Amino acid sequence: MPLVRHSKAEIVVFGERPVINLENVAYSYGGGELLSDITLKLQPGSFHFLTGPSGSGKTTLMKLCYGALTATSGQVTLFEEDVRGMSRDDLALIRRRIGVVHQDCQFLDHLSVAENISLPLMVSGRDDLKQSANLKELINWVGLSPRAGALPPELSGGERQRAALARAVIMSPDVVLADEPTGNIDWEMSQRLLRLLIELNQMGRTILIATHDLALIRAVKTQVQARVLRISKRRLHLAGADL
Amino acid sequence: MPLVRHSKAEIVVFGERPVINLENVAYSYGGGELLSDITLKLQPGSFHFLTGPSGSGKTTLMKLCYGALTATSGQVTLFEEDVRGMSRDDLALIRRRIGVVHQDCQFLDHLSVAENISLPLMVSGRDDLKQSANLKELINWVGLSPRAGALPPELSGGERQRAALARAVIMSPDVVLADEPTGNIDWEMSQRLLRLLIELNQMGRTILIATHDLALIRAVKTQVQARVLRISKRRLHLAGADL
Amino acid sequence: MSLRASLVHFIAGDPQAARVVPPTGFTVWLTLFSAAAMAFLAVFALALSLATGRLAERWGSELARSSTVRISAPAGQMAAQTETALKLLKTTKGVARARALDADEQSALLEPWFGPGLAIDALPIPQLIEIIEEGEGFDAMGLRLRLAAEVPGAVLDDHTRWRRPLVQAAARLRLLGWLSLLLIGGATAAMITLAAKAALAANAQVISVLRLVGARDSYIARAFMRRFTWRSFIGAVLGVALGCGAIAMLPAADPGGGFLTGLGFQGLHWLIPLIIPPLAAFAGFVATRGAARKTLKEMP
Amino acid sequence: MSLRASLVHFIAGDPQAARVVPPTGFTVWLTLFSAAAMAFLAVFALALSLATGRLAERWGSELARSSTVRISAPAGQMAAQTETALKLLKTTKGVARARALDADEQSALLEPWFGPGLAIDALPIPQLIEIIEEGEGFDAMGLRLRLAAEVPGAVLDDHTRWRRPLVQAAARLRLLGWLSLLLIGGATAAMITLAAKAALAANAQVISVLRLVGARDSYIARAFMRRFTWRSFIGAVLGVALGCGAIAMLPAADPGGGFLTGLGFQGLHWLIPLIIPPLAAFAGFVATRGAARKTLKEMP
Ligand SMILES: Nc1ncnc2c1ncn2[C@@H]1O[C@H](COP(=O)(O)OP(=O)(O)OP(=O)(O)O)[C@@H](O)[C@H]1O
Ligand SMILES: Nc1ncnc2c1ncn2[C@@H]1O[C@H](COP(=O)(O)OP(=O)(O)OP(=O)(O)O)[C@@H](O)[C@H]1O
Ligand SMILES: [Mg+2]
Ligand SMILES: [Mg+2]
Repeated sequence: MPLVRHSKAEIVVFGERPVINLENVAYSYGGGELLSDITLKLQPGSFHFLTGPSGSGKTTLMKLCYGALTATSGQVTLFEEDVRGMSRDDLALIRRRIGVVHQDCQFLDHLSVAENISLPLMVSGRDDLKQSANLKELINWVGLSPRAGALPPELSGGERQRAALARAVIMSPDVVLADEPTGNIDWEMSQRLLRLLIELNQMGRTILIATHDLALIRAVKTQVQARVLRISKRRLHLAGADL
Repeated sequence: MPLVRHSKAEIVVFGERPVINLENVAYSYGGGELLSDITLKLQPGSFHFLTGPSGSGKTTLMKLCYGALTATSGQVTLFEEDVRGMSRDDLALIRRRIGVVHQDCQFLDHLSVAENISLPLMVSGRDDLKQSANLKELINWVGLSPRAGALPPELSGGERQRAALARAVIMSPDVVLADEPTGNIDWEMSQRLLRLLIELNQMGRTILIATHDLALIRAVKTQVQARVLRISKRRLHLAGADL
Repeated sequence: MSLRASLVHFIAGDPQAARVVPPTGFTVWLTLFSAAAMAFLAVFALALSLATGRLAERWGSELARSSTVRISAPAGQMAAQTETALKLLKTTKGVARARALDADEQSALLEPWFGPGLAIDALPIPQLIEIIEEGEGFDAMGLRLRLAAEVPGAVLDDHTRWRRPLVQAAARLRLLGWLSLLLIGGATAAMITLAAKAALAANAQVISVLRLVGARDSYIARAFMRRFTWRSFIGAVLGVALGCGAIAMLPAADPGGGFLTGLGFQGLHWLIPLIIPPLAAFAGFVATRGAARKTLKEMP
Repeated sequence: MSLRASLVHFIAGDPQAARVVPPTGFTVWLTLFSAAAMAFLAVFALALSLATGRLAERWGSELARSSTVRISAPAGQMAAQTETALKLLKTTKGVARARALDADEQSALLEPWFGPGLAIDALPIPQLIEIIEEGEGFDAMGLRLRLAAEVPGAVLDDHTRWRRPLVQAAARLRLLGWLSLLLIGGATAAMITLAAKAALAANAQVISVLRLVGARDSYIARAFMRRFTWRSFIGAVLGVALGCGAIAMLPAADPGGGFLTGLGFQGLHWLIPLIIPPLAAFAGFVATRGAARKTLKEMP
């Protein structure tokens, strides 16, 4: 895939129908602009990393990508629909196609880990038998089999992040957005989780991971064609080969 | 300081009056034992890292060290007082001498970041002028000056961890226990935070940091005499020179 | 969704949705308690309204019965004038019956003043005619004029000036009863709304998790509504049971005690409190629905 | 800490502590609303109790006034027997005053039956003596025996059998008023407790943060108590103001209307509702203190 780096720090990946498309987007929480003039096209099947110093706006950009925040200016389209025109119900349907791992993983604290992981199935009414076999396999893959019946407040920090990742991919969504999914996880386990995401990517899913862990990025780059984006000074840049 | 490694995987650091002392401690959340036969003596002025795979019990061990959990068996003494005999009020006084960074940083969401950081002062009635100069300096050091007036829910993940660390050290406590304090923080900033802890350590404070970030441990080891403990198979081991 | 559609969906709907809301918490007890307390009070207000209704009727009819025509005439003309007056009354609109009291009844009325041994025939006492009204009652002014023309010795004592304030007082008591029922209903709705909002605010995390995994707002709202409707219903059932029990334990109606002891329900009226729980459930449903929609709209 | 010590600490204490508890939330409104609603009801229950107190007094005295001695005697002995009876009554314990009715009064009493033009002297009607009782009243049995011995034509009509149930009914109404006051107080305490527990549960994170930084449990509890006491007080002030306003708007006491229209406060009684807000604040204080201690003890 050819790649062009514009002078205005826009990253454009040529190809048909980006699943997530931000055009000249700016965002501010009320004070000064946090993000300015961001253009980002996520083609189906692409794999991106998002880095930048703490507080630069990685989480904010991810929230723009699944409609949790609405751009102050510019246009955001998800699956070719403009976010501005969407009703809450449209947005709910879109969310079923995007798996999200939040930086602070939140769960329904009164349901077991397994139930939490299968929550997307429950909510969309696809809570069937075939899925339950997948569920078991997935829980095993993220190493939570011994804790499947526990309640989320009884999990360790790393276990929470693994459960959140499992919940994000259970529906095999078109896009996976993961915000620091390995912040509390040891090296071996994070390699294992990445292999899951790489596998999904090879099945054609689009992946975007925000992280500050450069070793992780380096490890993935040997296995898959991943691009690294960097936020600095309110703009989005394509990081060079120095990574 | 001479160091002896017992056959039973006890780590004993010789010297007078350990500030935190666990002897033959076991802990279980109700099921099987999670930690068995742990002996840990933290001498004043020592610097320790605690590592181990996700779910091995690092957070649990830390909670034993500041009295948030009570050992299933064995003895825990904090500042030469047995935790078992302590009233809630005694424990509150002990907590003022131990600065804790939780893995999931929690704040009072209705108070500003600066107020949250100075909460230990407020609670112990030491909210005076001299402290407020220190407060400003500290907030500046952890890079939160521009966000000092914000509310905690408006912080980014990394900003939360920095605020939690600032809150833990504001009282210049005898002991600092930090659980994954850099999980969401970029490399430069985490070096900066570590320098703060190293400085405290050089003033005679005792530091214990749980982390899975081996690069971090390596970086510190060049600057200060730090020991690395590792939990594996329910026991505490002194990690070898391989780190 | 329209109220009707959402009611249908709610009753038919998917019980799994309710599971995603945490089952416990003190808002449960608050809702239950408020619903129970309010239902308890509602039972009493209802009893008060019904009792005053009966009281107003009784007072009205008792006083109506004491309307009288008094005929004072020389002994010879007494019978004739009484006859004329009775005939005249029979053709008067608003008079159900008119009846001359016999000697025994008249002496019974006078007994407190003269003692039991009164020889009524020896006294020049007037003849009393008792009038029982019907409907709106008679036109006192018109009747007086006709009596003056045809029965010179007749005086009409229609007691209107005595009856009016008493019946007014009973009506006011009944109004007070209905008003307090309205107040209680309003307070219940307000409390359930507040409890629902407290629950929704306390479950902000639940809501954000559900939204993250693609739940529609109607799904989330329904889960809360189900819980609160059910709680209001259960609470109201408890309150009505306690209230009816308390009323049943009040001393039975007692002619001497008058108003208060007649406070209980009578006969089929015992069935009326049964409508309170469904009403409370409906109030809970509507209140929670409003609260949930508002909260969900406001949450980012 | 003892209740007294914690009250003192609470009133003197450090206002900063209150800041650490989030100021808003629907439990605020719930507490305010419950306190206001309950205070409103309490004002009415208080008015009911006071009014029935007055009513019981009035019924008691009105009925006592209508105790009579009726003397039927030959015309010649009438005056003498009346005189004897009056003397005898004067020496009877429990009789405050006894007075023979004069001719005008007697004919006024008989007017409903005979018409206004009654020539009382022409009739052999008995003399009536009105007795006003004092204290416990007189011993009817003893008085009857003495009258029988000394005044052969006297009949005592002491109305005890009429008075008793009415006075009982009034007393029962008053009891109902006080009981409902108690019930309202209990319900208020229960609601505030539940609201406080809901608030504590919703603020589990606040509590765990405060503990982490070394706050004592008494410090945490005080912060919650301050808020809830204050809210209960404000709510009760609102409720009392509304309740008194509503009572002031009731129609004034009206002799025809009897019981209901006398429901308002009279004179200094208007000051009594002022004790409700401090009481509510105290209830809020105690309820929150209990809830906070229990919750804090149970939290890990
Ligand atoms: N709701 C909010 N209101 C106001 N400011 C906010 C809000 N959320 C985030 N911010 C601010 O916006 C900036 C960017 O936040 P964001 O969470 O996007 O950073 P980040 O790149 O994810 O950082 P980190 O690596 O620390 O997670 C931060 O300075 C943060 O304080
Ligand atoms: N409250 C609890 N009840 C039951 N089990 C618990 C509870 N808290 C933790 N556990 C379990 O105990 C084990 C150790 O948890 P702990 O949080 O100490 O791990 P950790 O070493 O800190 O892991 P991580 O690196 O992922 O944070 C985990 O398997 C966890 O699921
Ligand atoms: Mg972030
Ligand atoms: Mg941990």
